[in-house]
Amino acid sequence: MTIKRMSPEELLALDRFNVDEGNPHIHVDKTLCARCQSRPCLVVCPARCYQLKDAQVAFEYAGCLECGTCRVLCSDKGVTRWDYPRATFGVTFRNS
Amino acid sequence: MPGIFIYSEDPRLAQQLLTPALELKKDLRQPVVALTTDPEAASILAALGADRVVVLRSALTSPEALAPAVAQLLAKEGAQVVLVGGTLRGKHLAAHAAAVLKAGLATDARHLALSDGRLVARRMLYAGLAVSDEELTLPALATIPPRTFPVPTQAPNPGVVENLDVLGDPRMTVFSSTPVQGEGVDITTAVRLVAVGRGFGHKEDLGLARDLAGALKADLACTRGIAEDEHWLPIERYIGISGQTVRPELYLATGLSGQVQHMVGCREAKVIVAVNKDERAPIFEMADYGIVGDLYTVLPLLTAALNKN
Amino acid sequence: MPKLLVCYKWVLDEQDIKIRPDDLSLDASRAKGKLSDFDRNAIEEASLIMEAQGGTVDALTYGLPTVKASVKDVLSRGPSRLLWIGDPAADQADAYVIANVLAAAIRKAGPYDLILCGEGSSDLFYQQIPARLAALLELPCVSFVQKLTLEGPVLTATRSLGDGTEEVRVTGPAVVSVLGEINKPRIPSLKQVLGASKKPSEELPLAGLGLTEAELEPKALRRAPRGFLMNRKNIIYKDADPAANVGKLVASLEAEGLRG
Amino acid sequence: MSEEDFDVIVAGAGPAGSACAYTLAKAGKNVLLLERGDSAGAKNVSGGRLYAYALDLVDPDLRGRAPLQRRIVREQVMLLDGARATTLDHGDYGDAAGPQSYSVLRAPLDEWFASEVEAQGGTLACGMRVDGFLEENGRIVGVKVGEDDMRCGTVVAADGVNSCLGRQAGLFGDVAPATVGLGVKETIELPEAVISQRFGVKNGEGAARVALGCTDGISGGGFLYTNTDSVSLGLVLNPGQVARRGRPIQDLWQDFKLHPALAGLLEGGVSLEYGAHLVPERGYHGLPRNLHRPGLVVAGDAGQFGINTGLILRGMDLAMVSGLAAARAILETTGPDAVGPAYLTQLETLALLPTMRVYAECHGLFELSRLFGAYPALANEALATLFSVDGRTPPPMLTQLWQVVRSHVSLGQMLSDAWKGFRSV
Repeated sequence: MTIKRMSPEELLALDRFNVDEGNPHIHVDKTLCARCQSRPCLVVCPARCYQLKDAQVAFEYAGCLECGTCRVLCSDKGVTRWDYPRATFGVTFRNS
Repeated sequence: MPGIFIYSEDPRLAQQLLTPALELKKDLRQPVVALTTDPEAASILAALGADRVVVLRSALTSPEALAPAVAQLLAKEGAQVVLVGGTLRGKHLAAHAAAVLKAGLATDARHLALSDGRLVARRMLYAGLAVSDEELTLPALATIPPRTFPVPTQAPNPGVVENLDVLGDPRMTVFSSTPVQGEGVDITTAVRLVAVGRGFGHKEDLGLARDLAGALKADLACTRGIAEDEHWLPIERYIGISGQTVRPELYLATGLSGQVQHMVGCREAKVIVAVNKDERAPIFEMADYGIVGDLYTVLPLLTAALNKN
Repeated sequence: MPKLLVCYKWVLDEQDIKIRPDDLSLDASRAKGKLSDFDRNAIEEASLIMEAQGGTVDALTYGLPTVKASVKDVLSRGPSRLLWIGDPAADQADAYVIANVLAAAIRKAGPYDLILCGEGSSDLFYQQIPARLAALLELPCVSFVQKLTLEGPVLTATRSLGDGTEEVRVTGPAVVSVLGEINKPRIPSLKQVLGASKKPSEELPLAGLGLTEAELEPKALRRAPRGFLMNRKNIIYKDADPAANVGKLVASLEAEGLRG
Repeated sequence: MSEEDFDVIVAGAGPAGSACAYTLAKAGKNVLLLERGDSAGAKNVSGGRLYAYALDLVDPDLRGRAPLQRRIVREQVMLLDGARATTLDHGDYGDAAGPQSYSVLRAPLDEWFASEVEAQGGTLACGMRVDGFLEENGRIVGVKVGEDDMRCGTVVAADGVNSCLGRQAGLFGDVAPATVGLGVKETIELPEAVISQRFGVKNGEGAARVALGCTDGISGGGFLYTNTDSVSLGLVLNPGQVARRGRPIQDLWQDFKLHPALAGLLEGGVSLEYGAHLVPERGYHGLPRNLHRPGLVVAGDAGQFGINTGLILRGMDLAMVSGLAAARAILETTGPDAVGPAYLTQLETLALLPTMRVYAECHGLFELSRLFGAYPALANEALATLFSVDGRTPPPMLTQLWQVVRSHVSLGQMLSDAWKGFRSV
């Protein structure tokens, strides 16, 4: 065991999540995202919740670390709603 | 008279219990006594090596109703080791008997041995995350999951069969029972399995998994959620800590994340394959091969590819 | 109006337990406590009965002295009173000892019309306490219940037993063990959490339960557990083109002799 | 007007919320502390250093009971470039009677602090997200949590840097990209004795390290704090520049983590957790114009109280002081309308705003892009040149150095940076 390069998935697998299935806390408007040129979300999201699939921005809230960076940086305001997850859901940090 | 006692309401499981019982007999040098309610099962158990078979004759024959009478009998006979078939009914009976005998009980024991006059039973903790050996002072009980041991071969000298009239506990009335709508499939013997989980949005979508199973000549299995919450598949197909345990050559898991409670039931499969859209789903850590992708896209492609040629 | 009791266990959260890869021993040093999964269902079921029919729900637990930390969580889920027994030796207790302690506490605090338990605990999953309790208290036990109706003293239940279901009836008092599918446990609301702090909770000292030394001596000694690690190939295909992934997987299956 | 359920409701059980609720509860107020995580600290990530004066200011008894990791006795600065590193190490090897700071982990720290609030008679409710406010005649008179309404005299919004509540109350708009840093962090487990040995400290004592030149030229830096039996290792980066650079933040992060100069410190470590958080770092000029309205005050990260001088990052201490200021304002005034102005006065009295004014221009340093690339590289190359001996006749030392400098920056750039840097501090 030692320190090694880890994929985003491996990094997130270190954390505990209680996903609020069917109840996303972030809403993304795909039509606005389709028009967006800069797409900062693809690189700034530390959980890589935003990924390019078929030239479209695909969003998955399950591994969200609730930092808010996507909302703050979103250039075309495709992030139409950003809440904290409902109480008791989302990430739980034990050692940070 | 002290002895090694076995009981299961499931005749097949009762026969399997003889294997560890006969093994323990070598160390303990006590007779193996089988308890049953079924005279037919009794003669088979006697032929397979039980030194004595006691046929319990009672108007009420469910393990729950028999539990007090069995407990009394075990106490009277001075049973030293009691092995009970690990069905839910069997666990109910075993726990009741353990309380009456003031004895320890290892539920879901997967390995048994005697050491320094104690019964050592291996069982899982933390939903399968770990295993631990428990040392039980005698008298001790254990429940054994189905198919943990094989049925022993015929013994040279069949044991004796005797009858005993007992009183069943009448306090709980069973006024209706619905057996699982069996399809005649025993997935525990399946060589290949396609397992489905909550990644399937609708019952109709399971057709994708059925098609794939067809192409692989596999049977369909599922998670607890699909069987017990959605009732999309019968409970006999549910793999997991309180469901079936399987050891197929191929276990293809799709639309399930790989919770340890499920994986406990399939982790002895020879090859595990995962199809899941979430790259960080724990199933990929437990898989030999995997595809990261939407099952609705991947499954039809995979079925088609397998059907080609 | 029914007087209900629900037994629960405060366990280490298995998600926080790590396996040390060098010797497969378990590292629970960073693990927090939680209410055992199926006990949430038992508490919910008892609370639903009380909310529909009136009466009271006592919650009872036996554990390490730290079990006191569970009081707020449990009471916010509905029970009207909480009784806890703290014992520094509780982490060594087996089902024999746990059942003896709970039965003694029930004799002291009871009688109850109905005693509910979860099917088994998330940590040891003994699945023994309900039937043991019933035997010790000389009550009927209805195990593995997925549906429950209480009308006066008459309890009607659907049991789910793996090979089928059955509908049963007993006249209380009785012990019932519930399955996870019996209900969906609530997420306590603010008012429920605030209400919890006004509800009574008290420690039942172990010494006051009249248990003999023998009754507190475990029959089963747990040797140090070892983690179960899967060793798999972990060959994951994640090409952007699904067809490419499928092609590679089919080739792998072929290589394993698992095709056709 | 219906009866109040509580004198004060505090949203968020971080350092600001708990400092506020603790002070109020200790003074006999009926206070409700709400936390959206399963336990206090469950949603929180920070680099991990607490300046102890803030805890002492709230109550001098607290420090002895707090789950502090190690007292920081060594301050280190690393300048990184490629595989090179230059490390500056400062320590006071005397009896260190000066101001103290400690490494902390938020889950244990915040959970402990919230339990101290309960011990003072405050009410803590975890697993509660405040969804909105109750308003009457333009005045905030309580909060909505799920289906439940809860009334009170004053609401303290200590709900973190994203402050959904402050925005909902109309006090300020969303966080501007230029005012925050994006922090990512891993907590890496190592045996206590190993950490003490590698960092040359006794058990109970620890090191804090900042690193420059590890950000691919992006404004920001790395940090490392030694905890009792883990280290907190992370990066804080300007998110806008990350976006423009186009390299995923995880890649930048993993590059830093795997820098050869850190390998010996981390060898054998096990990653325990990965977290990310926004950090208010614009300082005084980043403060929202409005921090209160009748019935509501905003404290902690929600009020954007943060200082980043490049060498030190302050957030938790300012959060505690602002929470204390809010509590004192509530205690010394009657009627909710007076609380807000009294809060601002307390922020002055408790030296929070004056401190932030002193560092107000510090953020200018972050506009010196060469600070994050060229200058760390220059320092490393200069030292490498001075230390390298190959047996040939070297050019005069000053000539050598001048060549190194000129290869990284022009004289004009240096003068301009020096002037900007001077103005910033």
